[in-house]
Amino acid sequence: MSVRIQDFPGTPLREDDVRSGRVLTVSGAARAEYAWDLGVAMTRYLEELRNGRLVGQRCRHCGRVLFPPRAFCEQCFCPTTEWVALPDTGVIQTFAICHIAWDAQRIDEPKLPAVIAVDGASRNMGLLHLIGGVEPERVAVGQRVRAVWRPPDERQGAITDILYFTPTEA
Amino acid sequence: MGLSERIASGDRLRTWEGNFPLEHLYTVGVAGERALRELKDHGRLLGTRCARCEVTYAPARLYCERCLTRLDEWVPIALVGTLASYTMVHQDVDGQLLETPALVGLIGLDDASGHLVHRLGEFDGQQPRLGMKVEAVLRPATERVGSIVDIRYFRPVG
Amino acid sequence: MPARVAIVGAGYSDFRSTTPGLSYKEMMFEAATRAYADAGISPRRDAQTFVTATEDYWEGTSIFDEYVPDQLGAVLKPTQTIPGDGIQALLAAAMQIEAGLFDLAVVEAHSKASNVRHPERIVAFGLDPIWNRPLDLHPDFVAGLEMRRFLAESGNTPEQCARVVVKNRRNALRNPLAAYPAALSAEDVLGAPRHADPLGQLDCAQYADGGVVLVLASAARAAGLRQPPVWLRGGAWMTETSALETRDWARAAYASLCADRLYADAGVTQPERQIDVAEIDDTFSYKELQHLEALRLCRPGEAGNALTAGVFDLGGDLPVNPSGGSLGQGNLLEATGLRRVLEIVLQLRGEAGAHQVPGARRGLAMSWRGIPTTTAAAVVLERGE
Amino acid sequence: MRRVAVVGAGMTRFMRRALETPQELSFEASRMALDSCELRLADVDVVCIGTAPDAFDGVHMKGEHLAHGAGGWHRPVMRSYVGGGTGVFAAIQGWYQVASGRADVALVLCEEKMSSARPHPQGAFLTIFDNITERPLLPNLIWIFALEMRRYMETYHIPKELIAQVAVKNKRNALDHPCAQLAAEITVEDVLKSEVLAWPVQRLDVSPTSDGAVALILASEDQATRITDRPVWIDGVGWNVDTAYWTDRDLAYPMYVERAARMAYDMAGIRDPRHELDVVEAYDPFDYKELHHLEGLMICGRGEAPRLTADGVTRRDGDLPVCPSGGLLGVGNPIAAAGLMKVAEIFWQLRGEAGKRQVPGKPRRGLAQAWGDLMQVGTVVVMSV
Repeated sequence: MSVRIQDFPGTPLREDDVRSGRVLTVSGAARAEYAWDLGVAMTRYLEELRNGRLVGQRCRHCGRVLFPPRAFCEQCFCPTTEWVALPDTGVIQTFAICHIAWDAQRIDEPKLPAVIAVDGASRNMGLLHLIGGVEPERVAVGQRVRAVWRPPDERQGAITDILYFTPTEA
Repeated sequence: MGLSERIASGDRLRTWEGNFPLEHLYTVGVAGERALRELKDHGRLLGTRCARCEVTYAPARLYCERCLTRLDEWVPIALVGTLASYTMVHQDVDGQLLETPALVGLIGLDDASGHLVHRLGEFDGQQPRLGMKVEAVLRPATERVGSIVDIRYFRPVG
Repeated sequence: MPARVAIVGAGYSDFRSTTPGLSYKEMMFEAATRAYADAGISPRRDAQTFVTATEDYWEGTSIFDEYVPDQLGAVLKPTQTIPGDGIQALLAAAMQIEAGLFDLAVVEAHSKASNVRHPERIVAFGLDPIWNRPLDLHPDFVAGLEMRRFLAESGNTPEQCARVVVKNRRNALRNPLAAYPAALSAEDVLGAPRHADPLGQLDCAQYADGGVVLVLASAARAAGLRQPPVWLRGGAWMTETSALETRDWARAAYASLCADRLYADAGVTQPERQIDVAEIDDTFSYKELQHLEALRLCRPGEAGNALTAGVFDLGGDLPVNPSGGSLGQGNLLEATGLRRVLEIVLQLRGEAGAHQVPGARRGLAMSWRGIPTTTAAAVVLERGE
Repeated sequence: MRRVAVVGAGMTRFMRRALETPQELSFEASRMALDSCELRLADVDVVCIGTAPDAFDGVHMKGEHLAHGAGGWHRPVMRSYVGGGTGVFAAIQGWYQVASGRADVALVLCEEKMSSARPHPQGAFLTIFDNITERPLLPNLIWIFALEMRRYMETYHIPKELIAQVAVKNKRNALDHPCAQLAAEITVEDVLKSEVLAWPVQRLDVSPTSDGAVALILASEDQATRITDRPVWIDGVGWNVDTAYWTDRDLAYPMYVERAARMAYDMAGIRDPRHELDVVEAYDPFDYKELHHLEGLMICGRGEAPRLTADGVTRRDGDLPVCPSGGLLGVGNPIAAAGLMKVAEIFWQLRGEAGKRQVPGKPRRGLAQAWGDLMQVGTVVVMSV
């Protein structure tokens, strides 16, 4: 290249070229739909979420309490054999104040996604969830939080049975 | 070995549902733009020819797939050809049975190398035959949008 | 050139029409656990590189390779995905060994086809979005068109295609792993509802779930392991073209091109005589006949007659798909190729049980990636002496 | 181990929206790469394709779809995939295919056409998250970057101003790149005042979505020295994947990049990367990522990369130029193509062909790195003349 070639290929378009039909287009969609088998670990995990509880799995070889639970220890490569009840509290490892939705549209009320290390699980082990019930400027890394659950009759056995995590000290 | 625990009761079996929440808008490309404009505006297809490989691509390609050289010899392609194969498809793209099966043909265009796949129509009880001549039936000019389905189907000649 | 790579371990998770009790991760873990036990290795201590074959839309996840390492024992190790057939993934792992990078590699592929609501939509999404997809057709039109053209040019018949189904599903009766064993007659197959005429519904392999894991080793590493090595004598993969407009519609050109490379690599000069057992693609009944001819395992136009004469039966001169093939075991998506390799490994080790081909020394496994591709991958494997 | 060299490279412009189809983009880059070393397609033995999620271009089995635009007609075509790390990994795949002895000349092609995805390419990223535990929260890609960025900033007490310097440097470098999509002369102040997407991530911290393609020609030593008198040797390759349970890791440090770098350095005989490398293309989809990766590459200690940048070390005329191309922040980010662009840039820099982007002092050794998946994959190539 690059010294010798001046004119690089590629024809940039503006969004309007596409929208207005100035260039021809074809639309399509995969309409791809799935019903994934939950399997051993996720079945129990979601059942316990419906009960308003967090659970992990202990590996008897390395002694770690694995969370989210899984049917195997990825470090020891062995099956896990013991369910462990965990409290629904933890510590914010990191968080963000997000002003856009999954499809890049702006949203009015920012969302506060966070990685939360769950108490009783091994070091760093935790989950992705949202922080709520607090002004964004009062959220901090290292803050203790607890889960705020949906009312029992609204729970479906899903990660969204937890509405959000909220700081335990004001 | 294996998992230490299994789900042993059928009523605990569950699935989780999901999808790809996306649609797509495809530009038809440098060569497609020219070929499909021709179809829309003049009711015929354009092809490109690689003289070195002695291949005529229809619809047109920007390049020859055999030698990867840029093609700039554009040739008009009449929408008539020979039936190289056909099939009667009994399901739609969702796997549902069709009330009227779809008749699909593999058409060797007279002016091009290779084959075009398209629907067949106006057979009216006539059995398709390999080697028979077929021609395209186009949508009216006012309804054409610059798409391969501006051709409604191919029908027997005569 | 001496073979430098051997298969030293094999494992699987049973092939079934549905597998509702296991997540994909758990299915992979089960197959991997079997393979490592078979090879007598620890993945954390011994395995150096991992290759998985899969495609995002079969999984329902973009960048699916994210979710691969944990259940294979691959965390913080070299791991990659080949969005391709399992045999391509096997060859990718073999090349890493041949290049001198590693001594012990793991190859994995699985299918959770039962979790995909409309598999035909996914297949259709592989068609060219500008030239083919707007026709809005069930994607098996490609097979219908090809079958008619193949039969017309080769002289094989729909009855002979039906006999492929009869043979493979009967072979599956002897294979406890198979998802679709059945005792059918040719009349059953010919009388089944039509799908993409001349293709009937029973001419098509049905989807199944299941997983396969193989352990590969360099010659030096294989020497110290518990299983007798099954040598990778040759391997090849080949694409004809991605366009329906320019592909060959009669003779599986991709398979002949692949065979040329494969036999050159393996030093095979008379495949018909030198191959003892073959697992070759039978996604559709006619594909087995078409591929037999393209792979030169019989003379052009003779596949159907040889089949009818029993040449490819379990007790014939060249047993083809003794496992039951895809028609008998199920279409395992990108794991189909590894399932074929698994069968050849079991055959060469003499561990194929009720469908064992006596005295098999050299076997061939070949896969095709399905509609709308013209891509094949194949290996020749040989029993160590 | 067979030596392998890069002997040619080509690329398209990186664009927000391209008229060209994915296959046409692939053709343009491949054609230019062949022309750059005066080869014909007939000289190419194998084609290695890298492309990220099928959900962008909107075609299942995208590698198959691209094949005929990338010289895949009647050729072995293999696609590999490690998420965002794919671009650099594609070169690694080309390397092991040639190093294994199975090919002498490989065409490596990476393409992405993200503009096809509607309503926005970001929608595709929803499907990279765990299907059961994360997708129901409707996450977007910016989330994980913002989470990682804050963890990095808080762990090492790094002010945003120091991170913004990377965006300023790379967008300025891109002013000299004829293919650049987002080249600009901006200030730290501009970055800090730009729209907040997900604090601490702002608009100017982020690379754009793009369409584009890049191709390389790789050759064995025998072929390379016949093709050109200035081959650029691949001295080391490394790749590594961490656990899928990304919320179980400390996001402050990319251990997977360190592991990949150690593998590549061991191969290349590098002990002191800071002083043995002359030019580095670290992966920079977000400005802090370049810093994160310089630390993972062990070019400086943990938390020290912002200081390195503030001291001007990583400027194009600095002691160790980083992203002289303009990187993803400036040139654009058609995912896999952007990664391979980094390998192409090192190729051009080491040949002294980078034009206005040429780093001073006749660099002899360079490194290209990419990252991918859920904060999970490192891919590294070390090259020299």
